[in-house]
Amino acid sequence: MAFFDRWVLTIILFWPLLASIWVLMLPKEKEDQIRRVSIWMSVVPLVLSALLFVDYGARFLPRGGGIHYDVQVTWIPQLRASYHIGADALSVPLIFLTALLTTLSLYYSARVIKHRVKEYFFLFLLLETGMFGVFMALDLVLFYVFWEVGLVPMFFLIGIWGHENRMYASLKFFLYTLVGSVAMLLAFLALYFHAGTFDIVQLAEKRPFADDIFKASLVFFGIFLGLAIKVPSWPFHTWLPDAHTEAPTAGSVILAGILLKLGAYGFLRILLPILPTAFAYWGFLMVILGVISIVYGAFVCMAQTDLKRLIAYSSVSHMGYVMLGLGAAGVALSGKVVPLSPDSAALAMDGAMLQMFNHGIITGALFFLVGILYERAHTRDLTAFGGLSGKLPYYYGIFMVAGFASLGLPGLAGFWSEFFVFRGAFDIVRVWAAIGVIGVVVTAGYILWRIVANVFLGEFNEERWGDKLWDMEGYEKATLWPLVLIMFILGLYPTPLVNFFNQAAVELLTKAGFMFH
Amino acid sequence: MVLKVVFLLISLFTVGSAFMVVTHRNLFSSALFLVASFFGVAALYVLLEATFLAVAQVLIYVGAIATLIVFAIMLTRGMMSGRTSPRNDQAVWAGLSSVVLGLVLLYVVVYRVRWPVVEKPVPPDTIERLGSALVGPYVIPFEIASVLLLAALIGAVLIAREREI
Amino acid sequence: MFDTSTFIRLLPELILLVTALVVIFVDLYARRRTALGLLPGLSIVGLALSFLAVFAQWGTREVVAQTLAADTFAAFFKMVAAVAVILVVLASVRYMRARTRYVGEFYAFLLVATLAVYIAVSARDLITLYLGLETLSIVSYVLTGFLRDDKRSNEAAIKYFLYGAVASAIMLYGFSLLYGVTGTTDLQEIARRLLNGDVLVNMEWLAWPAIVLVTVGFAFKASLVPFHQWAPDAYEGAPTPVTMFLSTVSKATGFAVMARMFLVAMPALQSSWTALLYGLAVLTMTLGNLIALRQTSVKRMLAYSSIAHAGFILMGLVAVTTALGQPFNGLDGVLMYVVAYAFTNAGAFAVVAAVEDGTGGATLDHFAGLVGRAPFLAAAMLIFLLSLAGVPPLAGFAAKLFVFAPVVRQEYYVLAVVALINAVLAAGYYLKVVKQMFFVEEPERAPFAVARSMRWALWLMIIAVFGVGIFMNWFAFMASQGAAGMLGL
Amino acid sequence: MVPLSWYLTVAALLFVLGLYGVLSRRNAVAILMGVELMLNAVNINLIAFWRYTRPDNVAGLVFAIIVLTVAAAEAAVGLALFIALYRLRETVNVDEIDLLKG
Amino acid sequence: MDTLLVLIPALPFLAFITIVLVTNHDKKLSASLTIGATAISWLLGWYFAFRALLHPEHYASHPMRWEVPWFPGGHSVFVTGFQVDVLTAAMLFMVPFLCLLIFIYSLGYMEGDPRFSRFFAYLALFATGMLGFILADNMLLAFIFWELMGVCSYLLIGFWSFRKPGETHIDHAQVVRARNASLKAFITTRVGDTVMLAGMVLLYAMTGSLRWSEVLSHETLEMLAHKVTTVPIFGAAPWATVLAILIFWGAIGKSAQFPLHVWLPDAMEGPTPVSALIHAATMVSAGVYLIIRTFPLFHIVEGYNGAMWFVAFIGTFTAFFAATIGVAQFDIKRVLAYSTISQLGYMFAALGIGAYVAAAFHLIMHAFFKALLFLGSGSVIHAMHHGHHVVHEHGHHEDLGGLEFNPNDMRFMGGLLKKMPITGWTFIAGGLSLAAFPVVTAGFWSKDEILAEAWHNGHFWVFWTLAIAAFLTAFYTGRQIFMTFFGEPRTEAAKHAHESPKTMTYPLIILAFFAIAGGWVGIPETFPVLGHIGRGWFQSVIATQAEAFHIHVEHIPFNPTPALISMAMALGGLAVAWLIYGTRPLGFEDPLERPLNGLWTVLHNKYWIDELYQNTIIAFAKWLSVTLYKFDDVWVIDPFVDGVGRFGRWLAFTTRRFIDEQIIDRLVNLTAWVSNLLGEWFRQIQTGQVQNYLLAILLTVAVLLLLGVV
Repeated sequence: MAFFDRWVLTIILFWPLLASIWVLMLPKEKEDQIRRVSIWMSVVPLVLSALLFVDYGARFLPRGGGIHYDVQVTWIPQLRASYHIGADALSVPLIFLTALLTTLSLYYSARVIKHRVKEYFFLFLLLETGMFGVFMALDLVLFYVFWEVGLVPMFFLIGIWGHENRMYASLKFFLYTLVGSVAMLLAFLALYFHAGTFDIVQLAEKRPFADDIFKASLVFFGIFLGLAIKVPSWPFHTWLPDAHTEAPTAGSVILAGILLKLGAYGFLRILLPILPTAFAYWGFLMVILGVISIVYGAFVCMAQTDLKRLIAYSSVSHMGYVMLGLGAAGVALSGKVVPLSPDSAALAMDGAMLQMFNHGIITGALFFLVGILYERAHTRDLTAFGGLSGKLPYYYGIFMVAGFASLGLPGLAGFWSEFFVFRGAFDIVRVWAAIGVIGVVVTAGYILWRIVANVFLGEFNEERWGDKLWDMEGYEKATLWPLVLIMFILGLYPTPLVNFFNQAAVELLTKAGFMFH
Repeated sequence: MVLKVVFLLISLFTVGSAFMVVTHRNLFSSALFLVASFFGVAALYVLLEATFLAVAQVLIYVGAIATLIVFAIMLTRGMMSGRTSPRNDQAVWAGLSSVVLGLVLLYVVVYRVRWPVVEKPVPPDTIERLGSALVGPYVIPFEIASVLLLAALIGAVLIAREREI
Repeated sequence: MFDTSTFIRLLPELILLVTALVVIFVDLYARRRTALGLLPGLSIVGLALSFLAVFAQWGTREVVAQTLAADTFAAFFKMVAAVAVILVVLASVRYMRARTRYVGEFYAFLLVATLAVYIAVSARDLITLYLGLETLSIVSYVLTGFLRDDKRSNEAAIKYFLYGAVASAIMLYGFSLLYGVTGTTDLQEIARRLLNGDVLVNMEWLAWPAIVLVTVGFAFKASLVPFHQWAPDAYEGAPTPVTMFLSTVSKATGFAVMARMFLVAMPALQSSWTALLYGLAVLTMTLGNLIALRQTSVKRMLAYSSIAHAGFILMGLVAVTTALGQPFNGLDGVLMYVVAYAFTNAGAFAVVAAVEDGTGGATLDHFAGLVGRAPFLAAAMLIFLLSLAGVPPLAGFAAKLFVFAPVVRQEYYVLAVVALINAVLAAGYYLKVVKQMFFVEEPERAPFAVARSMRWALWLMIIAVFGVGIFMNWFAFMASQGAAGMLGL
Repeated sequence: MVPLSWYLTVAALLFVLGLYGVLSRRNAVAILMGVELMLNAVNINLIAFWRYTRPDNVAGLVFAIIVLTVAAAEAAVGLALFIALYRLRETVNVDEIDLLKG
Repeated sequence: MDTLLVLIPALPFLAFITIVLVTNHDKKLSASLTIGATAISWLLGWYFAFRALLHPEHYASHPMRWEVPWFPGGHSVFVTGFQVDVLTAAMLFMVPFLCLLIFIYSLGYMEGDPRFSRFFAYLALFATGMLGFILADNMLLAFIFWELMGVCSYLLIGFWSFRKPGETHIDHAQVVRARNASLKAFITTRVGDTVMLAGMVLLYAMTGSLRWSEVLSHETLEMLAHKVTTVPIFGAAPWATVLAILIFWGAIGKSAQFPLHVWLPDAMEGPTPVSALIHAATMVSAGVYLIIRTFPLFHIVEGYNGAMWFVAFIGTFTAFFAATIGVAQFDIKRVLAYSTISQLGYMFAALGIGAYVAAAFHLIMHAFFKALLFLGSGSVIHAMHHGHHVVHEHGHHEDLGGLEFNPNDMRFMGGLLKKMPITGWTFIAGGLSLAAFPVVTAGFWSKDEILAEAWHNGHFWVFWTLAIAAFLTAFYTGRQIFMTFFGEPRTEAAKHAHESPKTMTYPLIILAFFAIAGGWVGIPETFPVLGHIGRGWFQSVIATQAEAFHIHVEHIPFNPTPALISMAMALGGLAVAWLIYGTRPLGFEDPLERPLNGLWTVLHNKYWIDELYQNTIIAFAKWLSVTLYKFDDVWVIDPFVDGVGRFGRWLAFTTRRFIDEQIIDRLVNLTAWVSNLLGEWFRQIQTGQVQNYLLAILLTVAVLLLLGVV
């Protein structure tokens, strides 16, 4: 057990890197071997992260959570920066999500990517290490390193395997994110100078700038910019539609499924614990941005004719719930609003965290589905279709499940995040939450009115599509079933996940000085 | 007083020659004025009781540099003819800003700053001191200077040599 | 005053000098084919030995022959220079062989230039300092114009020469004023006299002009805007290995000299030179990046990028704290940046050289679809460009971390924001090259091979770029020691 | 005795004149002459300072000698470059060489 | 034993899963699975229902329950489960039973449909939703099932919303109508649901729980009634009122009350069994059930009670409003749809005036007779369709007065009683019940009770409005019966119609029994003579439940005035209908069309509410979305840069490099553009002339020195 505790995270973290190096050393003609190696290698972190989930749930969750499996090795002693990784109730599910989506993406890509195979799998595995790193890092320098490591492969994934406008999209993605990350780096340095360490755990104890709200705010906004661009919160979202639309299918899946979560994760891992006063002070701003994201994103979706772009904008809307939940918790933390129920702050955060996970699953599935259709039709124009429900019933069924989950239908995973977020937010920022509710209605509108009505209902265009469209194949089903199953299971019984996230939320809030009565 | 008059004359000569250097249309004349100016500077050194430097000035500048320049003018023949303007398009701007810079320098360096002047005679053994300084505390610059000269010569030869192919 | 210990202290310089002479002699007397194979090897051996000699004396802090300082600061730069020149030599083997007959002289000049760098970075006297810089300059002019039958090379050399001559004359004027007010050429002594009350009264008027005039010379070496204009032309026209040298070693020397001059001789005037350097830093990074955005030649683009990087390096000096013992004091940022940048930029130019060898040019178009034609070069270029963009875990990130930090510490928010914007601008045009190499596909162009020595050089630099980034601690340690060793001699 | 400031004035004038020459002449050799004037101005400064402030310390003289030497070396290399330029392009007018720009 | 509660919703769900995953290809097996599962659920349901109904005193306050912890939230744990109290039991009596009957009916109705199995899967899923909803012991779980029903409704309304290649029996117009109807249904109800969600989360926040037993406990309610909040625009109000109104919006959507009623008539595009089940008997009445369930929350505020007033207003208005529209419709199902809306309005009106028991009673009774009517109309449509098909095959083409044939259109029917007697008579039974034909029908007893309560409690506006609505109800019911079953067949299709198969007619007969006799369990004790038969059993049972909720149920004495008015209205309506439609042969034009003229147009066009929404809210939403998107697009890509980009794209055909540069130009939009512009400017400085560079040095130095001097 001690061995497991000490090494599991490191192995999960660097296994994909090893795999990527292995791939790099294979000759590029042996495409099948490259595919096999990548997929099977990526199963290892998946299994380990599942084990991690179970193990944490069994051993630590009942005993009050906390950071475990931590490893700390001095890295830059002069700066007191170290290789410090660990996992708590917040990161364990996200690590699992990362591993799962990566494996599915690799499996799906193995069939779809036929061009520059070696580079593709190399980059994808590298990307996985970057994402794991962010979820594990407990040191700001390390966090930043992995944050950026994830950036580059995605840049290439979009730029090489993307669609027509891929160069523009990839550049935009990279530069946008870079703006944020450099600002974040500056803020990290400010934290360091105030507290003398880069260690997230220690910083959370020292709480730099606790008494100087002006400076705390400066630092806060430095980090905020980096995170909000990644989330992306309105008005920093404009890179996202392009990047998502142009990325290859698996790239969009990872982008939406994991990379956006990195931003939200940063809020919880860095901003809230280290700068609780600023987080509370600016909580209201986050609420407003979140609500704008929700409503704005949803309305913009209604105007789309590009299927993938629509899903992309829906991500803006859905990540708005995360912001709303976090912001509401911040407002509660500030004490300016006393919620009726002491649990509201925690519930809002539960909702935000759940939304992180669920959005990963649901939007991941939706992007896979869009990709499947695109592979056949080579167009994303949703008005070009019609009546596919008769021609592709299986596809229709799966899409409906994912679509309904996305619009927050009770009984599917997406509902819980909305419910929790609104449960928390309604108690804390009533009016804004009420405005946010509009987004829920509009979401139903764009999923059904834009997508389902245009693509699946109506008449099938026999001349144009004839035999060009066929129903899902085995590997496509295999890619989507795990996600659909998770949607169902979490929809009916979200308990395992909520157990984790609620633990994390309570812990974070307590440490940030929130008083549960 | 005499010294002052002498100084004024020398410096007028020097500066005047220098002025001709930078304004004369004919390049060869410019070169001659340059030599004149160098001599004037050497005379100023004498006034400053730095005779060794005066000699060195004459030897190096007049003997070496000016000769080099003349050589170069000859090698790049045809350039002393005044067919085209010797001045480029920005001459006016250059003049104006040079005047501004000159005024500022004079204002600061000559007018504003009180230099820590000491009334001391020049020690008679200055040349010995200079010699021992060059192999004493300043041996490194001295050696480097020789390396520099060697390198510059090889480089100059390398670059200026006629094409062999 | 000359004893064995002095010779031991001067061993690195002597090794270089001897090697240079040996190279010239071998070139004179050996048969051409033997010489071609032998010369780079000899030079590398000499440089490596000299590197070891420096390294062996790491940690000393003493005055050598009155005008040189054997301290860790100088040693740091010497080691960077030695390693960088080794890389330059490796990268130039095929390149120079194809372009000139005077290979022996080329390596000898490189060695002499290195020697000049050694002198300049350790000079603690205005005279030595001037001479070191000037030697470096003159040798650099020759190196730049080395391809004498190439119009561009010649033009570059002439511009460099004229610019350098004027800049150094202006600097000299500044030196003369400093000498006039303090009556000494010893840096330490200057500092001491500047603290003297009478002198200070005079300095009230003289400080700013002296600083401005002196800075012109250093800024020229370090190619800071607006004293940078020679650089793009010279970088573009010079033989690419020379550009490697100019953009790394020569530039680093400028910073070393500037740091020593300001920190050792003028600590009393810190507020003045900080203000000046602040302005220069902002101008340098912004202008460099903006112009780089518009370039179509990769070589020229990198030239502008290296100008912009000078601005970043300068941030370290702007925000320097005199408490040199602590991490993130600013000076260690300069050192970190210099070392990271040396490998990275040298690498990028090396790739440019290789691409020129393979395709005959270095415009963006020549880089199109490079990944299909020379995947190793493309990958190497990618790594270097990412490092230049400051992406972790590469060297460039470590460098950025160490120069951003002091700026944040000193709370120069404007500078920080400018730097932030510039980091992004820079990434913009680096990605342009990446895009050309990876996203554009040119199946009809033939693959080409890379010289073995170039491969070696690139591998070394890739390893170094990763090494500096990942084992930042070791380099940070060296840098902080280097920084701490400078004062007090 | 002649005041120091007189020497300084002459030096400053020479310096500025040299600079003007550098900036305004088209011919490369003429530009080089301007540079030499500037260096001479510096030397006047150095020697004047030596004479008036520290006649017993020869540092100023040493500096002047070094400057002289460097000037010679510089002139050699510069002229060599000009000759090469002339050979390549049949001109030594500096404002005509602008292959490298932008 | 209480654990078996889980099975009631779980069995149909299992059937759904099995059909979708396994037996989709086997129609018979799929149908039997659904019907079998529902049958077991029905038996189980009745077991629990009767257990509760027979011992109301106990189970009203101590429901049978099964529960599990669900998830933690902050420091508390949310427990979920199923429960059966008396109120649930009443529903549990009705719901599975009706489901079963309608499923059996569907066997015949859907025969030959290519997606027969899928239909039964959806039905099973719906059964899950409805059963789960009534059984849920907390609002959250109830909400989940509530939405599940919404999905099923959506899926089933849109069941014919697409055409498979080669599928010919569905025409294009119908595909489009079905598609739009399904979307409209889902999104309209979603509006209400979302408001309700807001209410629910607020309730949760206020009380820390969503369990019925905890939320509706007296202490909690007292707290909610006394805490006051400020609502924007409306001013101060007790929390209870605010929450109640928010929750009521869910019911407005689901039960198709004004102003969210527009979806229900369109929902008739779905197959008729769906209309019967979902859009008449169960799902739409779930809204009423929800309000009955949460009635204590509505009721708790003393003095001026905004929530009750609101419910009463909406209910009464809708009852009247929908009835007027029903008068002027030709589609047999649409008439019923409006009647459903109207009847649901009755129930809400009843709740609004505090007639808790009456509302529940009418809910159950209405479910039976309205299901019957729908199934009957389905049978008629089935027959008409068949008849039309036969006629069509024989090549007859007849003049329909310039109208398109539509099997639903009553104008094309007539005299069907002879052709299909079982359908006819059962339909008439249902119709009479709906019209509240005095004494014998179930509808009379339930409706009468509402009117009596309104009269008794002095809500005269409510009373008279409802009374007029009752008249209208009787009138349009009569109109429907006369147009459909009496007179002579007006088309060939009607002539060739014949009776439906047994799977369809048997359920009709069973339902007809309940439509008539069902009401007898609720004859008020005080009613003259008949009161002794039923002894108000139903009322007393439900009253027990109400008492458990601290709601006082008044045993109102018999008052002949409202009873007589009620009877008069019902009989009057039928009589007028007979006068207009029953006494002379009808053409393709409605006899009222001319005399009413403008009013007819208004009614026939449903007051143009649809058009109103289309041109206001929906138009606004579309405009907003397009505008925002443009804003997004325009904002991201500066118009100028965009123009440059377009120009570049045009040039791309000649040179690829150009477009590359253009793309780079658009790098970071405006910023990039500005940077590039600046870059270009600065690039100009680099003239290539070394003396220019040197002048730059000089200028810099001069300026810097001047700065020092000044």
